[in-house]
Amino acid sequence: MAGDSCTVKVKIDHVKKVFNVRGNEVVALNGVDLEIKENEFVCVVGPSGCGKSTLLNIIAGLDVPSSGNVLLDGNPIDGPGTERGVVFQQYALFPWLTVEKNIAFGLKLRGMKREDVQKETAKYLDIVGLSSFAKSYPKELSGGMKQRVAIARAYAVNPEVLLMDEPFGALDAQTRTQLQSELLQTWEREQKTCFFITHDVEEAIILAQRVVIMSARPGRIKEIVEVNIPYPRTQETKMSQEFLELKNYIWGQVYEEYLAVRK
Amino acid sequence: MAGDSCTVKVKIDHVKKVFNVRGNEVVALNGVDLEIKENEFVCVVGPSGCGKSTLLNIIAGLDVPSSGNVLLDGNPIDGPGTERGVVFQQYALFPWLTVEKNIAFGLKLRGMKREDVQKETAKYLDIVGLSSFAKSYPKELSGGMKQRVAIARAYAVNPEVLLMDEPFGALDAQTRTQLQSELLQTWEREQKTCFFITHDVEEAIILAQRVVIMSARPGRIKEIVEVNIPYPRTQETKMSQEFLELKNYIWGQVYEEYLAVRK
Amino acid sequence: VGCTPSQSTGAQAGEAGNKTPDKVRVAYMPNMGSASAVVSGIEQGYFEEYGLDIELVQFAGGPAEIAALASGDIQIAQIGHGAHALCIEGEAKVFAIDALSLSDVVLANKDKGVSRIEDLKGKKVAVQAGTSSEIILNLALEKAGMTQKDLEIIQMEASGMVSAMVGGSIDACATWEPSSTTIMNQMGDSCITLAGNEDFLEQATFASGYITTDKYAKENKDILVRFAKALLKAQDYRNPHIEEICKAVAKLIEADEATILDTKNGAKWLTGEEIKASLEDGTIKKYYESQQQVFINAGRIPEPVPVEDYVMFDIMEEATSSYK
Amino acid sequence: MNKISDKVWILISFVTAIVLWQLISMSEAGVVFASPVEVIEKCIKKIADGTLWLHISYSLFRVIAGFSLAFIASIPVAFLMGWYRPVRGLIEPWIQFVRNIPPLAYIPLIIVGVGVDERSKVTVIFIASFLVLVVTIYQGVRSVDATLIKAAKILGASDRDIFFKVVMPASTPFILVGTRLGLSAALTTLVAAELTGASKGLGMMIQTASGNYDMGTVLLGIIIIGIIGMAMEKFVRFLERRLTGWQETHVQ
Amino acid sequence: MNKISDKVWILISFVTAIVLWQLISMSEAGVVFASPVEVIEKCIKKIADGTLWLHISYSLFRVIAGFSLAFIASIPVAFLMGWYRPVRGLIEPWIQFVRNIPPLAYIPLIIVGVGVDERSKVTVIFIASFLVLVVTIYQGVRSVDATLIKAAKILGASDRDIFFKVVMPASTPFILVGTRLGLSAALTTLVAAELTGASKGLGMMIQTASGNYDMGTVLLGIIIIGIIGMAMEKFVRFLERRLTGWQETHVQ
Ligand SMILES: Nc1ncnc2c1ncn2[C@@H]1O[C@H](COP(=O)(O)OP(=O)(O)OP(=O)(O)O)[C@@H](O)[C@H]1O
Ligand SMILES: Nc1ncnc2c1ncn2[C@@H]1O[C@H](COP(=O)(O)OP(=O)(O)OP(=O)(O)O)[C@@H](O)[C@H]1O
Ligand SMILES: [Mg+2]
Ligand SMILES: [Mg+2]
Repeated sequence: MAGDSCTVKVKIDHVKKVFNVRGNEVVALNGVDLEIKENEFVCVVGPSGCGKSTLLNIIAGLDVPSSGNVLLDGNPIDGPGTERGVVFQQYALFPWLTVEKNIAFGLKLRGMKREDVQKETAKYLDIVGLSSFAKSYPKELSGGMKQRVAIARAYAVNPEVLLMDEPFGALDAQTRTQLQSELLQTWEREQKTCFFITHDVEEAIILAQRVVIMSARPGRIKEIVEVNIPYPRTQETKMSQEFLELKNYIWGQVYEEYLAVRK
Repeated sequence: MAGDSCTVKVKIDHVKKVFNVRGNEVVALNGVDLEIKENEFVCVVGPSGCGKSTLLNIIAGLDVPSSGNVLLDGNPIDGPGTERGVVFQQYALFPWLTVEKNIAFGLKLRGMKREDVQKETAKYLDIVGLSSFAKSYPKELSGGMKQRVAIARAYAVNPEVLLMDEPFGALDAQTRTQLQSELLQTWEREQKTCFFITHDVEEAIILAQRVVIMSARPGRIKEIVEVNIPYPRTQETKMSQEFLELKNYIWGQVYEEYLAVRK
Repeated sequence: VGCTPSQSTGAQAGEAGNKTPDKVRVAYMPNMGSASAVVSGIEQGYFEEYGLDIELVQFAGGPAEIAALASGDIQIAQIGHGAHALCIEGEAKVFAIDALSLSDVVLANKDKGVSRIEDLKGKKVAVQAGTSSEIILNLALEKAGMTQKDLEIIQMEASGMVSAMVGGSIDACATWEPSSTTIMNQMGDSCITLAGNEDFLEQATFASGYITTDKYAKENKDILVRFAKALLKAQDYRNPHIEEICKAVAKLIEADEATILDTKNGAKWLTGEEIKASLEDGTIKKYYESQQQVFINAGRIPEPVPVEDYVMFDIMEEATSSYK
Repeated sequence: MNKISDKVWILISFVTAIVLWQLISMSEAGVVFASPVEVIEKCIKKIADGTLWLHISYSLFRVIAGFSLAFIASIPVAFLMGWYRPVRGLIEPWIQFVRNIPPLAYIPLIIVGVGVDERSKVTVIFIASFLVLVVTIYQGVRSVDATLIKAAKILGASDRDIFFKVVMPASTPFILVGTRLGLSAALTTLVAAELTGASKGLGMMIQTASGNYDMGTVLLGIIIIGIIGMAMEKFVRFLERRLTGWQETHVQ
Repeated sequence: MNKISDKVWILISFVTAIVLWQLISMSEAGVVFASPVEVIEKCIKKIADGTLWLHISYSLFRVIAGFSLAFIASIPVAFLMGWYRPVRGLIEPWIQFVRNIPPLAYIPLIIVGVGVDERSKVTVIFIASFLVLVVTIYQGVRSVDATLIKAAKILGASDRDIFFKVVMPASTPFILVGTRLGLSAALTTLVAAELTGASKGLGMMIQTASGNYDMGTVLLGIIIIGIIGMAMEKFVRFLERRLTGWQETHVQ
């Protein structure tokens, strides 16, 4: 974690992704270039279906680009690795494990001692406010509760790079705000690199150093907006002139893309 | 549809719902009373896990209350019926059907003629902006696209009562806005009754005549806020003083509940 | 199956008249012991002569045949020794005798140090329970003052015995044609025959024959008599032409002629003449009594039943009465 | 490594099989195991005299008829068992009892019940495959995701609709397993089925040849049954590709 | 209606069965079907002379040993087939070929291969249940939701971990079907297995009695096998309740 903040952590180089759907080609990404620096917080916004999740999957090593390269710390990515953690858009909890065991899953795989596993699990259960549901199975949780388990599971393994796909989408505004500031604190404290997909432009501006705006299908990077508001950012930040201007600008950019899809 | 707007469409009377989880009781709803009038638009907000989806399931007839009654048009609800349509929080698309066929599912069951089915399906595909994905399977869609299919499927059968569980949660702000106004237009034109769960307080105020604020577990109704802003409401509405006050008030109320959960 | 007209035109020919022949379905098993007589009769046209149209239905074993009789789909069944137990119990009636089985043998592996029955003590011996070979083994043991308890009995099905004998995992077996021939051919000099049916003709006769249900017998006595008559002629033809019959059976069951020819001495093929004589001097009755004793000894039948109760001597007599 | 196509693997398997076969037939097992040459000779002979086709066509008819009837019957039964408690209570103990009984054991009963014509063979095969199918599909019915059923109900589906339009497609993987194992059951029961009085059929051919120690024919019969099985598997594969394209799985 | 408990249904089924049985044994099928009284007599006799327990215990040992080995072997094989293409290419054609062959057909070969002691019986039962288990579990492995595997990979799971901690639990419904049908296969193959040379065992008892046309004992053997099967089903049920509590299904 001694890297200075200008080292490139993730380098996405001319990435193209084509899905073959019964003979037809769906171009999900077309020539995406992006450098994410070490300890950088990048948010991605863009209209539904523009390829955000696809890009995240490729960085995670769960999908391979049709052409182009993705490098992590300068090395080509070949499969998933424990230095990257993912919160999936559809949670992907293990339905046969309790909340507690879902969160402990990655820790146990790392051979962590039992009591440490317990301590860590309890800590993240508390962060997402689910301590009293430790023994519940996913089917016994509400939508937002499931999402929080997925967040806790990704946090627990303490990865260098956090890849999050609309992680707060199913949460009420209050829990969302709390988890946002929790995330920012962790990020600042532990020098994580974050790649965060969201539909909430406010959320993007509150969190990110740079907001990547993606264009409609075939997904490309339309623009990258630097957010120069100093951390820590709070609820008051949302009232600032700078914030509102950025918000309007980004909103407008995405709106253009949205219109492009609607034609 | 000739009912005047004072007829009670759905009457929820002292509803309590207890889940039995391996011997322990989880009280999801505790003494909920609510009357939804014909052609009323009710939004429900509340902290994650407070019982919103459970209440919706009970109105839909998919779950039975542990005690209390739910009446539809004065008759006790006993199972689902085609006069109620649901958009599920987790979409619940049929993975073996294409987008088109998912949307047509309910129409075919009603014995609608082939060409009418096609016409209707095409219409709702267009509303949710998925015309070019008619032949895709759910697994080939992005998260937001799946959600839009679920919305189209519920709309297509044209139910009197629309029960929607965070239907726009996975959508970008722009698509969301578009679908909000589309929904409002339909509601006004076709005299539907809407029960709409959301985490977005702005969304609730833009849409609803009354906003139901639910308290944290065990779920109760904390307060019902009347929104007296006249329709049609637009983006400008969001800038009005009335709107902002309501927003702050509701936010504060939910925040209290959120704090109650966090203890 | 072709029907060459018979050379021996008898007075019986008239019995059939110009009536349409009576249809009879006959169950048999795919081996010489079971099929030879009826095949001979069909080939020679004897059944036709007696106004019977025979349809053969193949079965793999006695239980299925008996079940088929009970279902009414089959009118007559050719059965081996074992199924006679059911007749003794009154489930079916015997109306014609076919042959006396000679195919059972007790074989042993010389290389395992067995050359006499006595040497079997403590050895692994394969048998299939309830078969006539088991009875031969029992009789042989009895003669040597032993019982099955002195051996290590291994229950096995015939094809298993071949592989087990040749592979050396058992020391001896009680088996029958054609597995016995196969074992002898495969093992050559190492194989020794310890006992066979011929050694115990007094104590045990394994008669095979034709049976039917009580109900059918009552209602169609006439058909049974005609069948028995034709059968006597067929049996007469069978003995001197045994190789020809082997080939016909081989063709019917789609087996190698050579294999079937190997089994041509697997039984004492009774002729009409022998049957007529044995019937008159009571030998046939003795066959059945001795057969019943075998079942009684084995504990299969609790107490003796008069042979007349299940063997229809009246039909046998009527059939033989007109025999030349 | 991954580039080697399926065909190559099948070829390797095939050649290994033939070599192994030749080796076994040359070992002491040769007594009970005819050599490839012997089997081919038998095969040629039986093709020449026209009997082989007859055996195959009789058996094939029985297997296909028995299995098809079982398939048609098992799906509604499995569904009713999953859906209506009384039906389950009434049927389940029987199925559980009978499915553990060797088919050989109930053959006499079937002969008495339905006679010795084609019906008895088809019945034996029907029972064997029906039991396998029902057990499998019932598990499939039980495993259907509850939310999909809820969604269908909301859209106005009757129990019948839910069965045909939700439960059946959602249980496709189970129906496929059931089909595979049901066909296997049909084929492995063939010999037993043809004990009920037949003069044609592969089972009868094997049975007779085995009684006569004609191991070449026995092996020929077995190989033909095996090949029929593989051909049926090809068909199931074809169905599988058509029916489970929607599934999101790891294995391609 | 729903209040009638499972026990009552089982009782109804049981009484119907006994009545039906008595009726059948009194009909013309009585030739091949002993009456309840006869069977009970046989049973008492065999309990008295102590042979029944011996038969049962031998057979039970063989079934449990053969099935357990098959279970242990089939899970990794199914997984490897699902995961590694070359393994699939190499193994699959064999499994497909053998699973359609009647067990009776390969018994002589097994005798030659492993002799006539307990191993041969266990081998026959092993093969029969292994084939069923592998086919079922392989389908289960193929049907595992890809996103769960992705999630596990991301959390650092090796292929081994994925197998034990994701694929196995996710395929529980298939493993259960496999267990049910594998146990059935083990029991229905018992008679065939004990044709490989045995002196004790239910299969042998049935075989012997059938050779002696002792239908009472045959039926007794069949009923005992059926009861063993039902007892095993109870055990599978118990496992099912423990293992699939997490499943969200419609049927309770
Ligand atoms: N497995 C797949 N097969 C075929 N097409 C796919 C697949 N996965 C994604 N796509 C297509 O790729 C495009 C991008 O999908 P992706 O999930 O990356 O969108 P997204 O930006 O995450 O959208 P959302 O905000 O709605 O989640 C979409 O058009 C989708 O239809
Ligand atoms: N099937 C179930 N079994 C046990 N408990 C359940 C079940 N379904 C819901 N619950 C519990 O009921 C409570 C309310 O759940 P519900 O899904 O209604 O919440 P919600 O308000 O919709 O939350 P969210 O906004 O996160 O979707 C939760 O505490 C949940 O754990
Ligand atoms: Mg996405
Ligand atoms: Mg909810």
